[in-house]
Amino acid sequence: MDGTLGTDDRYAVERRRAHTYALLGECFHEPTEDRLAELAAVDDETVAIDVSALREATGDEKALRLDHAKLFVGPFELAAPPYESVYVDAEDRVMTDATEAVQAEYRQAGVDVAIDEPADHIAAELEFVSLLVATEVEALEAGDDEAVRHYLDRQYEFLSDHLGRWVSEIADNMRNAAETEFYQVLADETQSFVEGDGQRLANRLNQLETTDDDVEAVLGGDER
Amino acid sequence: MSQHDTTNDTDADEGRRFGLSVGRRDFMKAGAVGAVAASMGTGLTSLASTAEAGGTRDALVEHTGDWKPSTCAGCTSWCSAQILVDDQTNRVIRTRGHEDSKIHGKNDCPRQDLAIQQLYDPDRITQPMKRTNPEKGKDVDPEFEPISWEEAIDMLADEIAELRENEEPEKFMVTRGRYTYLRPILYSYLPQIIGSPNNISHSAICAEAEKFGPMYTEGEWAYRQYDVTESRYVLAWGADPISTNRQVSHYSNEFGDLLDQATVAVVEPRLSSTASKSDEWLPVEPGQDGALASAMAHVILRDGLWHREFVGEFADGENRFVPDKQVDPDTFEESENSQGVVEWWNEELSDKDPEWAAERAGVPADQIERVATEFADAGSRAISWLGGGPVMQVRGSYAAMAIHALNGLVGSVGNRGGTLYAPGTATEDLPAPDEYVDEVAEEGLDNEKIDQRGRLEFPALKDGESGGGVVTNNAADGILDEDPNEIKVLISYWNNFAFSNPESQRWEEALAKIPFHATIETHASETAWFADLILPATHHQFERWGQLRSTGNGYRTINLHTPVLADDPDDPEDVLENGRLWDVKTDETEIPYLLAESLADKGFDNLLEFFDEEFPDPDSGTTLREEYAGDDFRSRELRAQAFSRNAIKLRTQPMWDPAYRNGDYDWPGGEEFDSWEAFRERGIWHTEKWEYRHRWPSEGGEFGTDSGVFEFDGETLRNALEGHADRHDTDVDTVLDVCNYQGRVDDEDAPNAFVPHYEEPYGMGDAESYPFKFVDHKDRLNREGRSANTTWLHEFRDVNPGDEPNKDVTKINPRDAAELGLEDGDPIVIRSPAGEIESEAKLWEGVRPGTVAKTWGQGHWAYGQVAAEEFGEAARGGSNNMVIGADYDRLSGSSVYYGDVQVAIEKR
Amino acid sequence: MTEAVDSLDDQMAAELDETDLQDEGVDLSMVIDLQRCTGCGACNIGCAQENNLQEGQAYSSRIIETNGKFPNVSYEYTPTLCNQCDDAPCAEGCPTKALYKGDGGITMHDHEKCIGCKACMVNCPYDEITLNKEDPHPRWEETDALIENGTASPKQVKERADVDENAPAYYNPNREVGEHEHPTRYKGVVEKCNFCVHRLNEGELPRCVEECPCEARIFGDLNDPDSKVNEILGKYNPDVLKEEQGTAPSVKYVRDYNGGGYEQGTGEAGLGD
Amino acid sequence: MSRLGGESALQRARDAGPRAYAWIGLVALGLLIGVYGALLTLIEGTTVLGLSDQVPWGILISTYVFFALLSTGICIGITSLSSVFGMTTFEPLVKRGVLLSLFTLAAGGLVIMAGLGQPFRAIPQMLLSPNPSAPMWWMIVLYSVYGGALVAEFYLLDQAEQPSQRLTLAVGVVALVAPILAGGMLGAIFGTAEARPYYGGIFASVYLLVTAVFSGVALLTAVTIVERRLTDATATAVDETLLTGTLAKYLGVLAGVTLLLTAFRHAYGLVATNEALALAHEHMLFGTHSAWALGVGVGLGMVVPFALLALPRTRTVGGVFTASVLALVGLFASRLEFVLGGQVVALTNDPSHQFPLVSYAPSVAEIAIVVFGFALLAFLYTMSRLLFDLDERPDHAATDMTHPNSTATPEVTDDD
Repeated sequence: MDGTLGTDDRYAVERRRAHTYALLGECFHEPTEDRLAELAAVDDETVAIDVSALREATGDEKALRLDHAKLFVGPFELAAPPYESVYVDAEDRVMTDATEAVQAEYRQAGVDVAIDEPADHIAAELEFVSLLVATEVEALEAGDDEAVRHYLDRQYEFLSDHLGRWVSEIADNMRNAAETEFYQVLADETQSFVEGDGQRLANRLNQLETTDDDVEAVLGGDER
Repeated sequence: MSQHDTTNDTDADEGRRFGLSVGRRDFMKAGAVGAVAASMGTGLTSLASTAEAGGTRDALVEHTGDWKPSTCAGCTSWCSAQILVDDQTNRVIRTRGHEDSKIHGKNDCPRQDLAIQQLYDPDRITQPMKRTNPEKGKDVDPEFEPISWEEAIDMLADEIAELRENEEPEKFMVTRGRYTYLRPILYSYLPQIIGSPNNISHSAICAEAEKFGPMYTEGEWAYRQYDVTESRYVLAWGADPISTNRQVSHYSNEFGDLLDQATVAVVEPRLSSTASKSDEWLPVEPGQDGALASAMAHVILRDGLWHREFVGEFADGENRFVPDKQVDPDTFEESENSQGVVEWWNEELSDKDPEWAAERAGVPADQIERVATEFADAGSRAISWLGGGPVMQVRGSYAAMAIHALNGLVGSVGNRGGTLYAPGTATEDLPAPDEYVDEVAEEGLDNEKIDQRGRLEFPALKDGESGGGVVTNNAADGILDEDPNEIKVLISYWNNFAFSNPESQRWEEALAKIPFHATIETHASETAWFADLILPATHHQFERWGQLRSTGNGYRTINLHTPVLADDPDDPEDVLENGRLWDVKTDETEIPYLLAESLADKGFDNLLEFFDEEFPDPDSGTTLREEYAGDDFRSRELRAQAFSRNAIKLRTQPMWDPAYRNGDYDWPGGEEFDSWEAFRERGIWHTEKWEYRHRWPSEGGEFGTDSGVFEFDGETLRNALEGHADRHDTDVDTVLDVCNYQGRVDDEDAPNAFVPHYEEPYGMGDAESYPFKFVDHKDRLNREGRSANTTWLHEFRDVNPGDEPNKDVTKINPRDAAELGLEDGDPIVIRSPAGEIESEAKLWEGVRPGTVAKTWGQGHWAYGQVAAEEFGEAARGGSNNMVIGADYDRLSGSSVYYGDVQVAIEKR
Repeated sequence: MTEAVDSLDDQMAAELDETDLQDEGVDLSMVIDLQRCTGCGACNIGCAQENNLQEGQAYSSRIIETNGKFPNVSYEYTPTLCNQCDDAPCAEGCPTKALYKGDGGITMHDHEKCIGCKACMVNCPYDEITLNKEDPHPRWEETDALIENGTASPKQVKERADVDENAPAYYNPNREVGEHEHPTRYKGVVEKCNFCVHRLNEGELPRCVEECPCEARIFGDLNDPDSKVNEILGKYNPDVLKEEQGTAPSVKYVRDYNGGGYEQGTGEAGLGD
Repeated sequence: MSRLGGESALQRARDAGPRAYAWIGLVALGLLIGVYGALLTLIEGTTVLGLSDQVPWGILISTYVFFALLSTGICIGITSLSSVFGMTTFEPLVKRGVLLSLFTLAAGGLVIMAGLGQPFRAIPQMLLSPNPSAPMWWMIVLYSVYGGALVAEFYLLDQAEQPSQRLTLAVGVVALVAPILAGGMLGAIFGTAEARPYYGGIFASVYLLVTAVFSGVALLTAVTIVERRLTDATATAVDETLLTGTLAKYLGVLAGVTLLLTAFRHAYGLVATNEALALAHEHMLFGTHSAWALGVGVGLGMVVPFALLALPRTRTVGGVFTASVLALVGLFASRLEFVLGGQVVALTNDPSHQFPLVSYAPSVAEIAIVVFGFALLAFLYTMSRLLFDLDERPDHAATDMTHPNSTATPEVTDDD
């Protein structure tokens, strides 16, 4: 997420949210040097999670890769399967209704999965939310309140229908099975951020409905 | 929020398969996320916008792409069009009529859609090519090699510069086929500045004779439009308005209603599309249309059905137009609007009754009587629709006058439901090159033209002037006989004369004779086969600037051609970058400009000065040099493209520049735009609607004839003929004799030379050895000879009544076929004094016995893999022009296609 | 071409926008006014363009008839397309329900279920179903040009136009919208006209209706009393092709291609000499 | 209950002599050609077949009809008489009859699969989205049931120790009812196409079933005669009088009935008021196809066999064999005539081409696939001859002592 994320920028909060989701999405991918380098280069200000903790927890890259495989990739039984369908529909099935629903959601929004993983992979879902927030920011800049409102709804819908429902479970699995500290921290950070963000979003939407302040006022509100 | 939740209401948002899952409005928002994703590009890891992900689309191109204005020059209707360009792949998807056009709206005839197969035709020339085999001949492979634009233009400039050094500029020649109204740059000014009088247009092989009738009755050398929405009777002479020529889209759209509100009669030797839907079909013997016209005029006058206000009345009201009786002119009071009806009766009509005509034309006398009467009963809302058939014949001029004069008899000239012209348009003439013409050029321009127009045997009386009109097909003889002079350098653009001229074999020899020939066209056509240089042209409907016009429904519209593939057509960089499919250029503007630059390098800079001085951007005033200063070839190309843009802006300036409009320009009325962008975006401009009867002298108007009124006695023709005779210090009778007409000035047993009259058709070939008359007619899907390489033309060929898909059949009446022992599908040979072609017999009742009908358009032996059987070797089907001899309706200069072509049919 | 009021196309498109194909009882129909039709073939070419049809596989086609003896000859052009029969023999005979009666009464073809047994081609009395004998448009895969590096090879044109489907360079992607359509079809399955359902779903008229310059093709829902279709059927008595087959076609024809009048007279009496 | 192990089969093959090697070589060649044809069609698509939009069903469909009806005919004509109705006269033919039915069905299945546009989807799609209103669907289901019944029947005949009476009867009944219905449904595919009057509506089912029996019996007779010549085991098991006596007369009657039905069909067609129908019959019988449609299909295939079988003089083993082979060839041709006849007058309903006649000629790939069918049939039957003792009579004959005339010797000596 390029672009200046200076503190004085009116929509810094939103930009930070978008950037955080994107970063989290990154972290669930296989840990390669450039990803880790990217993580190292991230400026704390621009992210709404404790990235420094993550940075310290990286440690030896090879171990990370082993742990990542154990948790998310296999070949044996996945310790923390990164697919919504596993948690939401039934214990061990992949590519069920949830996947199709998420796929339809992406397609309607004009995006598609670019990695050879089912649509409900956690990295894809995190990135999709970050896209929704980025579009909302654009709508904010264009002053199109109606569009902003629309995207806030869409974010909330996606979090409540999909990501929000299983983030805690995957986090628990990661906490139980992860050997490296990195994935422990990642689990906590992801769960707290996603659930916190979902909550904040809910409050803001109620505030929008109950009062008539415009979106601007509402978003300018509380810090993280 | 994250308990085990087995219930998930997925069906709610699961897209209903067929329901309107994404209404148009939310669609807009959905696309936005995709757009953001697309803009982030590599920033994403797991997702990508559906466009890039190559996934399927979620909206019709009609909703995402945009309709850009342009014009279709598939036939002379020149419909204003809108082109749908896909936003994701910048690909042309569809073309339709321009929705704002008051003439045809979104309706476009099928020809317009063939253009897309032309644009994406693999056989299009993609870059300039040079001939490497110096030998030229029909079965000699030119062995074309690709070369760069710079080299090609330089080669051409060398040739022209050499002519100028040897002070023989008249040996330079330009031929033009189709065009836009930016044509003066390449067709008139370039040869004028170089110094050659030899710029030859295609008009005489189109339908100049069709203009002869209105010129010498009403003083208007032009095509007409017909007020079908208000008409009550349409009598079409060889015209097939729902199928070809001059506003097919409008007339097709209106034809259903026309059949309800009017009676339609068609005079045509074969059952044409219009004839098959009309009330009456008069299957005239080819060449005898004039007899029907005279007989119908006879009936109208005999029964007192003429239009009193327009023609006049007998002083005492008693109708003295009695068959075989002369009428005393003093007893008839002519109206202010016309003159000479009595003289027309006395000199021509008095003895031309329906029986007389039935014998010659093979149409029953009672049908002639009925049609004439009902035509006249419709009063001034009757149309005598002049087509090319009856007039592009050896003695066609007088038939044209007679047919058009019928409109005068019933007062439908310029009247509601009658024959109209076009209201004035607000185009501006391009700047004239006079100060840039040096003495060498002046000298060259004095020479006689290569088509020998104006000679005794070629009056070509366009606009009343001896030698005023072009005699296109005779240019071939001029080249072959080197009379008046040899031609050394030829630029041919947007034409295929070696295919589209009668007896086209002569053009093959003539082109082979010319030392250096550069052709500007889209395909390797028959003409290009003899060229030394092929400069690939842009496709007019999608890739260039230009302007044409449509006439119909009482309006005339000015239609823009715009480079639709470029996002910003005004930006030369963008147009050169993605405005064209291949490395192609515009014939009428870019190539002349590059030529001018190259000629300047060689010391002859008049042309370049003219272009640089006279063609600044009228909007901003910046000159071409200021816009792009560099002298490398890339900058020249950019200047050439800017030059094209400036030229079209100059041509249409009054319409979009309020200051210019309100300046000293006499504004004829019509739509007003206040910026070039607004006008360019719209791409179409309307005149005011035609004001009925405004030219009638009785309403304060004036006709263009010498007498200022509608002439039944041919006074203007008399002056023109006498002018031509004086020029050759001889008399009118000798002129008419030399030109193979029967009319004489005052000779009892010959028709009067000046009034509209019947002349016996002149058969090319004796009737014994060539017993059949050849009826050549147009193809509904032919884009003036340029669409033979599209597969759709062949797959849907049977839209021409009697034709077969994927074939080039000759339609023969079953009775004639029985005599010849021919069955359906037999291979045959058609032979005439001029040549022979092969075809296949199709037994069809819709053809008059004694004639054979064949659609024009096939018989290409080059052009492309679909058009030719074997590219460069074998023709697919037979080209009608190989059997139609080269003869002329000399008064109008038109080539002859109909009425007189005698052929023999044999089984192969 | 009245200026003020919307064109026939616009009115029908507006109607279509409100019709929700999902509703029960939507019975889409097309009425072809033969007097307005001039037999120009624009419908055939528009359809071929919209659906990327291979040469020789026309959804929209025609029946041509010449009767009488010279000089009394009549020529008639009747545009044809799949009649979306209510009682469709093709759907009844299809072993895997690849052909089925879909929304709006359209006879739909699900190419994923089609096994290429061609029973539908035998059952259809109107010969409106064609078989993809090979992957379409092989001509466009050729790599040799007419004139070596002077003209383009078909493959090059496709690349220039950014097309990689089995389709010509002027590929129309509209059929990708809505997953049930396969943009260009492939070998071994049949294909047929389905009233351009991919357009109907987006609120657009079938392509042949839009393409007809004579506004002779009127499209709409038979069960909507004030639809354009019913308006026309209210004025003229329709007939259908091969009524005796009993398939109840949804494509109906009104008036006559040869709309002209004729000279009154009841003919000659007796056997005569 | 012959328990011929694998190795003894090989051993029997080795000592069958050079003629067997030629035969096996021929069969192998046929299989090779067939595989080539099938692969070509799979890769290139049906463009290699001689089909067009007006003639969607060509020789592959008619060959499928030929094989399917062969299988049906054998079962109805011969094997069910013994397995269901307990007749003993045809018992020596039963075991080979069941196998022949099975293998002809398999050959038919192969030919139609190779001709489909999308062969691999055929079975899955039929199961996943069945269309009970489609005769073709019922036919496939019924023929599958029939195939299963045949396998069961053969198992009972060959392997089972003491098959219970009721089980054999039940399987026999299924193996009778299933093919009748399946053959009827096959006829319905053509008959229900009202756009094609040539197929004659309900008559199609009747016609196909009756001619099926004729073809089935003819095939069984021909094969048995060949086997008797090859191995004397069969010669003893199947008495010559059975062939020249009951079977010959049976075949003669069938030939006569088939000739009659075909004659009726064409007669009705030629004089039909429906001009397209009349033109179709006329074209098939006297047009470009008349040589094989009329000459081979009716002449050689029905008239000659009927004559051979009707005259006692020619009712020798050689005569019966010739008659059967000719019948088979004739029926193969008349199947093609039947299938093609319905399409030869195109439905384009383009009056200006008033009833255009469409031409059709089998392409190389199609012929290869037809050869494949025959080669597969031959291969399977040859293998089964080596593996099983086909002359064995069905068990019920042996145990059912109470049956008076269960002895092998036919009670009627037939010398007239």
